[in-house]
Amino acid sequence: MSAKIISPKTYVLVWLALMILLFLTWGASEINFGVFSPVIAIVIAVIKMLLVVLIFMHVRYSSRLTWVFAAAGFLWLMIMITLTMGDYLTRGTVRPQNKSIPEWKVDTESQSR
Amino acid sequence: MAEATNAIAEQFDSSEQQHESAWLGLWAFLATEVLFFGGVFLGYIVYRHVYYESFVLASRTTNLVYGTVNTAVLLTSSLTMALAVHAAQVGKNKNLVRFLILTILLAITFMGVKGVEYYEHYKDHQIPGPSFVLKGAPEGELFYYFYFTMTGLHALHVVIGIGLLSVMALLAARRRFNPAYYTPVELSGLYWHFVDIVWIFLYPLIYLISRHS
Amino acid sequence: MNIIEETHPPPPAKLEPDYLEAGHTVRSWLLTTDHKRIGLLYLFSIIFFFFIAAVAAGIMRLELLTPKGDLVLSETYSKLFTLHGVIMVWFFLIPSIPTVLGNFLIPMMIGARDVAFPKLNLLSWYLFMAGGMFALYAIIAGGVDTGWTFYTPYSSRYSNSHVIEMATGIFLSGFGSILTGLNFIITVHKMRAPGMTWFRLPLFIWSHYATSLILVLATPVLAITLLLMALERIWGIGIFDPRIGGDPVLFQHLFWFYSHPAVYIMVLPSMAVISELIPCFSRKQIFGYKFIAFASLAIAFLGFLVWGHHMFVAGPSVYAGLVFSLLSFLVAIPSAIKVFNWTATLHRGSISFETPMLYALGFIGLFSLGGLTGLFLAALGADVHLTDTYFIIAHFHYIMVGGTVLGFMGGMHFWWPKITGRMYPEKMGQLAALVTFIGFNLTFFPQFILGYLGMPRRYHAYAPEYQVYNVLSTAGASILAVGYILPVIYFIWSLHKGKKAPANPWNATGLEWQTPSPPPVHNFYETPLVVKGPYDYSPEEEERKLEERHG
Amino acid sequence: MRVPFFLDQASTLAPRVDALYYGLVALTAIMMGIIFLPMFYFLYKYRRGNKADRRPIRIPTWKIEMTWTVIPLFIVIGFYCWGSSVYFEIERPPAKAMEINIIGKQWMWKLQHAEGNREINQLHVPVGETVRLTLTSQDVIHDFAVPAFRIKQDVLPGRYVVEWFKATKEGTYHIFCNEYCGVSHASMIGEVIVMSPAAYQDWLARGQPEETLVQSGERLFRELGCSGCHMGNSQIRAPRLEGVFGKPVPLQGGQFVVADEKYIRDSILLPQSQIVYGYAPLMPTYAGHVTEEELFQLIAYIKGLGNKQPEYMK
Ligand code: HEA
Ligand code: HEA
Ligand code: HEC
Ligand code: CUA
Ligand SMILES: [Cu+2]
Repeated sequence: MSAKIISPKTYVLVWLALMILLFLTWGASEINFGVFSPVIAIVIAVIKMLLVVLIFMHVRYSSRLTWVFAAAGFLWLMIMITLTMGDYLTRGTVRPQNKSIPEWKVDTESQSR
Repeated sequence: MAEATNAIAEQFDSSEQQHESAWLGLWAFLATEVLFFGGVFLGYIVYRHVYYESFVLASRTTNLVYGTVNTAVLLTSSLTMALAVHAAQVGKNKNLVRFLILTILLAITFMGVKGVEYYEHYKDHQIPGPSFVLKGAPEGELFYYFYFTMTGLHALHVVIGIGLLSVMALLAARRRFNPAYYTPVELSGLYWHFVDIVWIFLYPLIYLISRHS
Repeated sequence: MNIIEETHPPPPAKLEPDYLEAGHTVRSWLLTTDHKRIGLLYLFSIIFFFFIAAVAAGIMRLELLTPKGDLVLSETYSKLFTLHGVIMVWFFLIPSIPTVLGNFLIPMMIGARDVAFPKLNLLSWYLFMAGGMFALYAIIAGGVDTGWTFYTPYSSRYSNSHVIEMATGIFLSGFGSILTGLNFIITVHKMRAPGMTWFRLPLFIWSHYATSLILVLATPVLAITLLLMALERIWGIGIFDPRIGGDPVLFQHLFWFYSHPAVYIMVLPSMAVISELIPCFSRKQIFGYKFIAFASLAIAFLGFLVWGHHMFVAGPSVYAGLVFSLLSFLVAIPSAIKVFNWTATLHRGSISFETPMLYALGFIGLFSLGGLTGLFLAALGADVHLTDTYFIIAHFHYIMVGGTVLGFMGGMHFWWPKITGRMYPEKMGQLAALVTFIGFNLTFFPQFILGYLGMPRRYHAYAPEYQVYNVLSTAGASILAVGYILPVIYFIWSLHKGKKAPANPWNATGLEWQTPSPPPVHNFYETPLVVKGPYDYSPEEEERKLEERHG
Repeated sequence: MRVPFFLDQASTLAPRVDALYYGLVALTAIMMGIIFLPMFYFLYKYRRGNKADRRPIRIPTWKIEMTWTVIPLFIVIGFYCWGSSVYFEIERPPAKAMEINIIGKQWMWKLQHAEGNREINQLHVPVGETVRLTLTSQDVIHDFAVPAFRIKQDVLPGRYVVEWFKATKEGTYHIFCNEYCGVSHASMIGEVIVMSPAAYQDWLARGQPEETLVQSGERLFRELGCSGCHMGNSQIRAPRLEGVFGKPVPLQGGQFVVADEKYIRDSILLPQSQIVYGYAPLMPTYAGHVTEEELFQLIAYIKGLGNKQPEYMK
C-alpha cells in the first residue's frame, strides 16, 4: 500500500505538543483575558485539531482530494454557524419608527431573545 | 466498508483503487459526522450567546479537573492509535495488538471518569428536571441539557469506537493484517481520531471558555 | 420514431447472463449487491410509497371539494397531509431519481462494473426500507399530525400522535440517503473508466454528484434535529422548549438547513435526466456543457445558504431576512442558466417528440413557472402575504410534481428499454404525458390564485369564496391520477408484451447504450475506453439519414 | 357563486404589496415569454424532417452565456431591493398607534383593547387609524394573518411580536391562523371589523368593560404584591418603575438594555436573568403565577406609569 510511513518519533512529538497545548489552554482559562479568554481557548483547540488531522490522520501526506474532503465538513459547519448567528446577533436591532426610544447603544446580548 | 480480506473486490481494478476508495469514503463519512455534531454545537453557541450570564455561571459548576484529565486521556489514546496504525504499516503484529488494547483501555478510562463525573452531577442535583437546582442561573437547566446531550452523544461514539477497536484487536490477534493490507485498522484509526477531535472542542466549550469572562 | 427499427450490429456473443437472468430466487434479489438490481428494489419500494401518499392526496382533494369539513375529521385531515408530505418527500421524491436511475446508471455511464461499495449500497436500501416500515407503522398505529415540518413545540410537546416512530423512520432512511450519497461521490471519483475525464462525464453524473454532496452534508443535520426533537418528546430535554428558555425558531433553523438543500436533492437529479433527454431527442450537442455542469455545483452550494427564506415571518431578525432573501434570489441564476441552455440546445436541432421528450419539455415549462413563483416567495414583501398559503403549495408542487416527477417519468420511459429489455407502447406514452401535463396544470394553477386570495394551507375547511378554485383543483387531480396510473399499466404490460428492445433504441451516445439491453451482470463485456465527450450528436447527419431512408 | 379574482385592498400596506406582486407576475410572464416563444419556434422549425438550416452557429458560447447570466442577475437584484423595501415598511411599526394585545392559544384568539374591552376571534378597529398589535402565544406557534391587510406574523410562545396596519376601507375581513397549530388549526379563524371612528367609539362604549387595561394592571400590581417592593418606602430596596418603559436600563455587568415589553415580561418571569445595576437579585419569579393576559395588563400599567425620570437616571 502506498500510504507514507511516519516515524513513531513524530507521533510522540505531536503528542507532546498536544499535551503542552492542553496545559496552556488550561492555564489560560485560569487567567482572565476578558473577551479574549474564549478566543484563546478556541484557537488552541483549532491548533490541536490541526495537529491531529494533519499528522495522526495522515492528511498532510495524502492526496489533494483528501484535503478537500477533510475540510468540507468544517466549512459547511461554519456556514451553518455563521448564518444562524447572523440571525441571533441582529435580532431586535431594527429600531421601530417609534422615536420615544432614545438613541443608545442597544445591548444585543439581552435583546436577542 | 472495506472487504475484510486481502482480495480485491470485483468492482475494483487494483488494491490501490480499493484502498483509496475506502479511505475517501471514510473521510466523507466523517464530514457527515461533523455536521451531525455540528447541529448541537450550533445550539450551544446560540444559547450561550442568548443566555450569556446563565451559561457562564452554569459552566463554572462543571468539574474542570475531570474535563482536563479526560482530555489528556483521549489525546494519549490518539497517540496509541496512531502508533497502532504504524505498527500495522510496518508489520509488527504484536505491537499492533498491544497498541490497540492500550487504546481501548484508555477509552475505558475516559468512560470511567465520565461516569464519575455524571454521578457527581447527579449528587449535586445538576440533572435537569424537577430536582434541578442551580442558584442564580435561570437558564442553567438549558446548559445542562446541552452538557448531557453533547457529552452523551460523544460517549456514544466512544462506545462505538471501543467496539470497533475491539474487533480490530481480535482480527489483528488472528493475524489478519499485514503491511499490504491494513485498511480496516487505518479506517478505525481515523474514526477514533475524529472522536478525539470532537472532544478537543467540547472541552473548551463546556469547561473553559466561561471560567473567566 | 423510425430509429427503433434500425438494425444494429449483433451484440457480442453472450459471455455472461444479463442481470435479470442472473438469478430468479427472492434471495438473489434481497441479497444482491448488483447496483442495477438494487435500483429495481428501490423502484418497487418508492412506487409503493408513492401510491400510499397519492391516495392521501386524493382523499385530501376530495375533502377540499366543499368548504365545510364534511368528508374527514380535521384530525384525520392533519394526519393525511402529514402522511402525504412525509412519504412524498422522504420516501418517494428524495430517493426517486437518485436511487433508481442513479443507482442503475451512474456506474454504467462512467464505464464501471459497479458502485464503489456495493454492500453499502444494499445496506442503504435496507435502511430505507426499515425507515419506511417505521413510517408505515406510525401511520397504521394512528398517524402523525404535525405536518412534514415537525415544528416545535407542537411536535415535541403538544401533539398526541406517533411522532417518534415517524421521526425514527425518517432518521433511518436519512442514513440510507447519506450512504447512497457517499457511495456516489466515491464512485464518481474513483471508478471512472479509462479516458473518462471529468469533462467527458455526462451531465447526468455532474448533477448526481452535486446531489450527493447535499445528501452527505445536509442529511446529518436533519438527523440531529429530529433526534433532539424526539429527545424532547421522550425525556423532556427542552432544547427547543420555550418554557425553560428554548427557542422554537432554532429548530426551524436546523430543520431548514437540511430541508432547503433537500429541495435541490429533489430537483437536481431531475435536471440530470433532462440534460440527457434534450440532446438525444434534438440530436444535438448540448449547449453550454460546462455551464450546466458548474450550475449544478453552484445550485448545490448556494442551496445551503438560503434556508432562512422559510422563516421570514417566523420571527428571526429582519437583517437575517434581508440576507437570506438576497441569497435566495441568487440561487435562481444557476437554474436560469440551465433553462436557457436547454432551450438553446433545441436551436438547429433535429427534434422528435417521443414520450421522454414530451416529459422533458413539460419539465422545462413547469419547472420554470414553479421556479419563477419561487422568486415571489424570495421577495420579502410578497412572501409576508403569500407564505403558508396555497401559493406555497402551488409553488412547490409545480417544481416537485411538474418538475421532478415529470423528469422521473421521462427518465423511466427513456431508460425502460435498457432496464427491462422491452419497449413501452409509444402512443400510450405520449397520451399519458399529455394527460399528466393537462391534469397537473388544472390541479395546481388554481392554487396560485387561491394563495394570493389568502387561503391558508393545512386547512380542511375554508371560506366559501375559495370553493370554485378548489373544485377545479380536485377535478385536475382526478385527471392527473389517470396520467399516473396509465404508465403503471402499460409498463407492466410491456414487460411481457412489449417489443424487444435493441441495445440502443434511441441512438443515444451514452456508455450505457453501448452494452446490450438489459445489461450483463458486470455492465460491460469489456471495460470501455472513452475517447470523446458525451452528446456526440449531429442533427445534420440525422436529417441526411432520414432523407436516405425516404429516398 | 362568487369567483373572486382580486383581493380587497383594505390597508395602506395592501397597494404596496400588490404592486410588488403584480410586478412579479409581469416578470414571470415576460420570462416565460422569452423562454417559450423561441422554444415553440424551435420545436416547430427544427422538428425532424423539416427543411431548415442546421449548421452549427458560430457565436462564441461564453458571450451568450454571460448575457443570460448577467441580465437575470440584475433583474433579481432589482426585485430584491423592491421586495425588501416593502418588507421594511411591514416590519417597522409607526410612531403613534392604537395598541391592542392579542394572545393566541389552541384554538382561539383572545384580544384586549387598551380601554379594557375584550374580544374573542374578532377585532374591531376604526378606519384610518394606525393600529399596533402585540401578540404572544400561550402554547404552540400560531400565526396572525389578515390577507386583506397583507399582514402576517408568526406568534411565538414566550416572546412578543408586533404587527401593524392602518385600515383604509370599512368592512369585514378574514383573520386566519396561518401556522399549523394542531387539529383545529382551521377553526382558529376570525374577522376584523373595520368601522367608522364614530361607530367604533360606540362599540367601545357598549362593551362596558369593568376596568381598562391599565386599571387591571394596577389592581394586579397590588394583588400580586409588586407594590410591596416597588412602591413608596418598602423594606426591600427595589427600583421604582415610574418611567422605566422605553428607557435604557443599566444592568449588572455594565450593559444597557431598553426596557420594552419583552424586558418587563422577562423581569417578571425570569427576574434573575437581568439584574438592574445596584440592586440585589431579590425579586421572586412569577412564572406560573401570572397568565399571559395578566402579563399584558401589568406591562400596560408599567408603561402607563408616568414619564417621570426613573431613579437611576437622576
Ligand atoms: C424541488 C423542490 C423545490 C425547488 C427546486 C425550489 C426552488 C426555489 N424555491 Fe421553493 N419550496 C419548496 C420546494 C422547492 N423550491 C417547498 C417544498 C417549499 C415549502 C416547504 C413547506 O413550507 O412545506 C418551498 C418554499 C419556498 C419558500 C418559502 C416560502 C414560505 O414558506 O414563506 C421560498 C422563499 O424564498 C422559496 C423559494 C424558492 C426559490 C427562489 C427557488 C429557486 O431555486 C428557483 C429557481 C428557478 C427559476 C428562477 C426558474 C428557472 C429560470 C428561468 C425561467 C429564467 C428566468 C429567471 C430569472 C429572471 C431569475 N421556496
Ligand atoms: C414530494 C412530492 C409531492 C407530490 C408528488 C405531491 C402530489 C400531490 N399533492 Fe402534495 N404535498 C407535498 C408533496 C407532494 N405532493 C408536500 C411536501 C406537502 C406539504 C405537506 C404539509 O403541509 O406538511 C403537500 C401538500 C399538499 C396539499 C396541501 C394540503 C394542505 O396544506 O392542506 C395538497 C392539496 O391539494 C396536495 C395535493 C397533491 C396532489 C393532488 C398531488 C398529485 O400529484 C397526486 C396525484 C395522485 C392522485 C390524485 C391520487 C391517485 C388516485 C386516487 C387515490 C383515486 C381518487 C382520487 C380522486 C378522485 C381525485 N399536496
Ligand atoms: C421581593 C420584592 C419584589 C417583589 C414582590 C417584586 N419585585 Fe420587581 N424587583 C425587585 C428588585 C429587588 C428588583 C431589582 C433587581 C432585579 O432587576 O431583579 C426588581 C426589578 C423589577 C423590574 C425591572 C425594573 C427596572 O428598573 O428595570 C420590573 C419591571 C419589576 N421588578 C416588576 C415587578 C412586578 C410587575 C412585580 C409583581 C408582579 C414585582 N416586580 C414584584 C423586587 C421585587
Ligand atoms: Cu393557531 Cu394555526
Ligand atoms: Cu427553500
